Amino acid sequence: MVRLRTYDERSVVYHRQGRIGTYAIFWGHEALQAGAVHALEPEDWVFPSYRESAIGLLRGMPAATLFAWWRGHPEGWWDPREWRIASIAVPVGSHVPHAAGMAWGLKLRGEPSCVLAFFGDGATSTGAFHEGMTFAAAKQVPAVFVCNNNSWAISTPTVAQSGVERLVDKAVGYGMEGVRIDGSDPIAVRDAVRDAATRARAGGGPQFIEAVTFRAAPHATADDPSRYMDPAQVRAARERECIGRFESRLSQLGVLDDQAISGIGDEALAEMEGGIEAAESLPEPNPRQIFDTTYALPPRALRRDRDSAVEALRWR
Amino acid sequence: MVRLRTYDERSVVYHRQGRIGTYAIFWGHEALQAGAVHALEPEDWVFPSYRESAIGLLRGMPAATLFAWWRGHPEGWWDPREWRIASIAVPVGSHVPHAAGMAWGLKLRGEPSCVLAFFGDGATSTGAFHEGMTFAAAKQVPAVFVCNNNSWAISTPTVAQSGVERLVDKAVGYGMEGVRIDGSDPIAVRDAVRDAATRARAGGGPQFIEAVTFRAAPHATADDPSRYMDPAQVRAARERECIGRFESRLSQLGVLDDQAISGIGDEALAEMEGGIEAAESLPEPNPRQIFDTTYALPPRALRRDRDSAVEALRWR
Amino acid sequence: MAVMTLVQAVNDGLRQEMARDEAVMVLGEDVGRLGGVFRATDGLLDEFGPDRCVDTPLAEAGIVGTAIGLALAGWRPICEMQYEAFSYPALDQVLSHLSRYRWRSGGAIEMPVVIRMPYGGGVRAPELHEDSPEAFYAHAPGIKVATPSSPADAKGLIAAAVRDPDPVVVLEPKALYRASAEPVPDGEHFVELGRAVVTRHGTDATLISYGAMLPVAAAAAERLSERGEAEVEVLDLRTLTPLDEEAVLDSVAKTGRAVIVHEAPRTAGFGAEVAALLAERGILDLRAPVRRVTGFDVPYPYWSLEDSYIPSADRVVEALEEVLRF
Amino acid sequence: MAVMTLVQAVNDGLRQEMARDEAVMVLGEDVGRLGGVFRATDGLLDEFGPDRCVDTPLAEAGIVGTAIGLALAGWRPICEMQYEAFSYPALDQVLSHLSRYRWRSGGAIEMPVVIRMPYGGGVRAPELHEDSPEAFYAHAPGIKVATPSSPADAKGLIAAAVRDPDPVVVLEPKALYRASAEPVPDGEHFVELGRAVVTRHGTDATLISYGAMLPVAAAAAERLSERGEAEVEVLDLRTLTPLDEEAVLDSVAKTGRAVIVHEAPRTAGFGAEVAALLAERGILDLRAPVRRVTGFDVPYPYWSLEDSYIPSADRVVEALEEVLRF
Ligand SMILES: Cc1ncc(C[n+]2csc(CCOP(=O)(O)OP(=O)(O)O)c2C)c(N)n1
Ligand SMILES: Cc1ncc(C[n+]2csc(CCOP(=O)(O)OP(=O)(O)O)c2C)c(N)n1
Ligand SMILES: [Mg+2]
Ligand SMILES: [Mg+2]
Repeated sequence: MVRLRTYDERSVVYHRQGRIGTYAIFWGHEALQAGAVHALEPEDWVFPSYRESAIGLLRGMPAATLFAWWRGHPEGWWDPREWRIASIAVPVGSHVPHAAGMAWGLKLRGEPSCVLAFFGDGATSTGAFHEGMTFAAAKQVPAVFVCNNNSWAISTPTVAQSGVERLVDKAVGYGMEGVRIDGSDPIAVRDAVRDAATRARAGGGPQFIEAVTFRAAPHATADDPSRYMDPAQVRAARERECIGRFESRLSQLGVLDDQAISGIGDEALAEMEGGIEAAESLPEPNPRQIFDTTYALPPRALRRDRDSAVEALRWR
Repeated sequence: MVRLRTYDERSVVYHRQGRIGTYAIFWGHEALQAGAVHALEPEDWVFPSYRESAIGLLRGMPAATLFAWWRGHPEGWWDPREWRIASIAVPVGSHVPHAAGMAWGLKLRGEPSCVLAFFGDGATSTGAFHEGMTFAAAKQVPAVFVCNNNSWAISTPTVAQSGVERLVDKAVGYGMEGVRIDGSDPIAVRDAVRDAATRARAGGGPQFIEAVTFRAAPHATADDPSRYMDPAQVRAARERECIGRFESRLSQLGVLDDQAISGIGDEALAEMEGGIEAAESLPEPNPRQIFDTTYALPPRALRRDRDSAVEALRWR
Repeated sequence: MAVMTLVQAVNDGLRQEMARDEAVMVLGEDVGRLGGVFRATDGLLDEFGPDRCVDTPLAEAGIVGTAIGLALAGWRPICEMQYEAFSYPALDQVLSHLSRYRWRSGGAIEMPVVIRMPYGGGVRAPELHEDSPEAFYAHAPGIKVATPSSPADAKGLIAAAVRDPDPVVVLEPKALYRASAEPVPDGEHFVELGRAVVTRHGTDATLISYGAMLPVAAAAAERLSERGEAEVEVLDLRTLTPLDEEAVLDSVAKTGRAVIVHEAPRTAGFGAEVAALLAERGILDLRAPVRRVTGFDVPYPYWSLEDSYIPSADRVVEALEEVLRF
Repeated sequence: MAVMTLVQAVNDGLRQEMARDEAVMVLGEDVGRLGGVFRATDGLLDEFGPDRCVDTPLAEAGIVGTAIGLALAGWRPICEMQYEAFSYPALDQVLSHLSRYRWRSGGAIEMPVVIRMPYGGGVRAPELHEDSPEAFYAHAPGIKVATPSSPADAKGLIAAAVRDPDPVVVLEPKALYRASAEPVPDGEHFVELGRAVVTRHGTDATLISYGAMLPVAAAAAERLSERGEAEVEVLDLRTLTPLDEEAVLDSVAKTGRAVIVHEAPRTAGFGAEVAALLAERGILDLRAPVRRVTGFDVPYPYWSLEDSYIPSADRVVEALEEVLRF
């Protein structure tokens, strides 16, 4: 959680410093992301949206890769099979069918693992979400659909999406089990995901989890929430934020002390500083890359374009 | 109902005789269609799918127009505003957003009418259905969504769509009221639609009606249900069919006698015979029509194409 | 060689590939027990079981979207779209994901997904059962597009599409599904993507076409030959992307004249790409303006008028005569 | 004349049309309180109220689909797609319904729906925020496509699109949204659809382009002029459909040479249509092969590489020099 938080906070700073591009902030969603991924087995797949861009950290992906993504550098893309983490889905909701398909594929192969997809409240309005959920339900695939209901889709509040207050109600229409949990409580998240994943792997079919959080930050670095958010509400949410809450709980339990906390923080900071530096010292991407990854068997015309482009213009 | 039945049965015959093209049979769905439209006011809008192709009969549209549609003749298309019946939607589910938009438009204008959309069980799997329902719920529009759950989407049974047995459960996910009724009972249909429409017009928002029927006929004239349907189930459904049931109910009540029944039947038959003959005696469509209806302000190139095509080839 | 119709050849190709490779599976609306509305998947359920020949919910974006997930899981899915216009709900998945997943993973992930669909008109159907959407797919980098016009090519291109590591859209001319039965090679048969074929040799002009329009092109060429007016070469592109540019340029270098025929509307249709190729790289060989004979820039009409819309041999002959006059 | 940026001019055009006609309404994701992610709809909520400037659910097919219903009910909806690639989920509604409703009702029903969206790259954004989808819309009969390249044209084409009785897609070059501020006519301002404009006169070659590529075209023309190599005419198409064929043909008749520039991938891109027009009707005027300078046939790349993808003045100059050598 702290590593995610540090990554996120540093990203906002790095963006301001011009070291990364537009960045989608996930401050306050760390408990959800960490709780969910910790509940999975390493063989389970994760399908993130842009809001979970750093989810790879939880499986040991180097921070440099993630910063490279936000730097628009080809090294920011990974091999999904290596980490069992699908590519970040930029179009909202559009990866829900991919998660359903992957889970279906695992089931057909008899593999005993499951798939978890993250998406937002806004995503539940998309046709892609609906068709993905529909397939998952029809084929009873081992998937866990985690909806991060953070109250906002950019400037649009959740209730304006479909008039439903509790997004978990959407599960009913697919004949799926649904639970609604506090997405700021990492233990609640871990337990709910663990239950759902266990059941999914055992052939119990897909499940829907509505994790209630609050986006107490701009949608992304380019956003201006003062136009639509109540500052008091944001302040209140920031006071209830997940990491502070969890730290004091662990401190009360005696599991964590101030020294440990600051040690974890320092370590995370060092990791991110190292990550951004590594990302920045990546070699300039080679424009040939533009041509070489789209097709396994590229059309001749594309190879010709590549050769003439590379030679004729030396890529000024 | 009898007029719809006659239209439908004659259409199958006319198709066999080569007088109309492929035809989507609605045998057994007459109670639903008639019950629903009779519950509406003339100002209310209807959005049919191909399965309700003859819905216009209930508002006085000439049978010739409908036969012309299935003859692929331009006269088969009507002005939706004249009948307050939208054009037949061929892509499954795709008209649900149109119905939502129309209802929203009426609401914004302060018009006191509502919109009814017909679609099938298969349609509930489409993204378009979901997005239309989502909009209708979010904007609390005066719309009644009537799902004809006839157990089949071509060869696919309803339960294979999303694992849900009761499609009315889908309403929950949109925060909509939903009811499940016997779609073969015209009185039950009329009552349910009247309630929903009354509430919608009064600002009570949209409603979802699952009307349970059974498609005891091929999907369309080109279909071969022996590949996927159990003949016993079909026979049973044909015995329970809506018109016979309603006729005996009315006869028992003394409202209808055999003479009246055969009178209604004869009248309907005459109407359809007249309709197909009128459709057949429509003048050959003019190929200029191809060019003249797409744009209000057609591009110059299209006008040039029209003129050269019409002249050069005399449309052999 | 067995004699079969185009749709039977599609079926044969699918069966061959499913037998060859256990990762190949078919999914779509009504492809199982019904065998597809055109019977292209007839018998596959019985032969390969319900895990590999799957009836899906009525949701085209779901079909292509789950196929992407299935491919990530190591399957080679073949998606059937029941009719071409019902592939439009899946365009988002094709344009946003299917075409980009390999690129997006730095080349790590293959997307051996096939999307096959009947396309084109001439079958007296209600609207949206007769579109020709090839230009949409041809303009999607990362996607390949095949358009067989004969039973043998249908089988061979299906095989090539299934084996290709990149996603391929196969547009099957539904008007030709049962138009004639022709010999099709038994057993393994494979037609390389990106190779056009000259189906009639000629010296005076080149007719460039694909898919459903081949019989029209052939009839027009035949007519001019019978009349002694000209010997027209007919080139069947077979795949639109990759386009066999050399075949187009070579033929036009020989004949000096080109007429392009397709059923889709003209503006920004695939014929424009062929004409552009000639304007860029064949212009010194051209002895006459290029002509396109296509559907008009309107929706595919009510079927009582479709014969006036679909390019006819008459219209092709007229265009040929025009370019031959130069 | 007020001086404003392109996105401010869009805003001005929308405000003008909403004030002129009470049936005009704006709907889209975050167009209300936020004023749109680019602020194109800034202030419209306050001025026209929540019934006419509406935040919608996150569902693009729902936006366009309800707009069709709203138009049937007598409204003139303007739909905002937040970014062009997020219009792909709405393609089905555009291709299956919006473009066909008038035809389908025998001409009875008008569909005065506008779909406007920022398009194109060069803004250092994550993937799918920089596509150039114009060819998809240009190949949809029944749809018109406008692509302003200046603030004044943005205002005028928005006005024309809103008043047009047919559906119009307006592609606004997001890279130019704030690139410069220019004078824009106060009050009512209207640029007729289907009229290209010569933005630079020349005699030696014609650069044909639109939207985001105009500054690149202008820079290339300027460079050749400065070097004394050639005087290049620059033609801004402004609307792709209807295409101003006469403007293209007239200019090329004068210069004898044509280079077409767009950012979208080449294959089956809109440049092919322009090249095809020249191959069909301008060939006798051409003194050199046509050249297209376009994006490559790959997905729009990671942004660290985008400058190598977007056609540059260098690439345009190179193409011009090539055709000028003939
Ligand atoms: C299909 C699509 N439409 C629009 C967008 C632009 N967009 C990016 S994020 C966003 C809001 C998403 O809200 P939600 O699903 O709640 O996720 P959150 O951002 O809150 O995590 C929008 C509209 C997009 N990425 N994809
Ligand atoms: C988007 C789309 N996909 C596929 C089809 C082909 N098709 C026509 S009817 C049908 C089944 C529809 O089933 P249902 O919604 O239950 O309606 P019913 O036919 O039973 O009235 C299918 C798949 C279509 N018309 N539209
Ligand atoms: Mg959200
Ligand atoms: Mg049904």
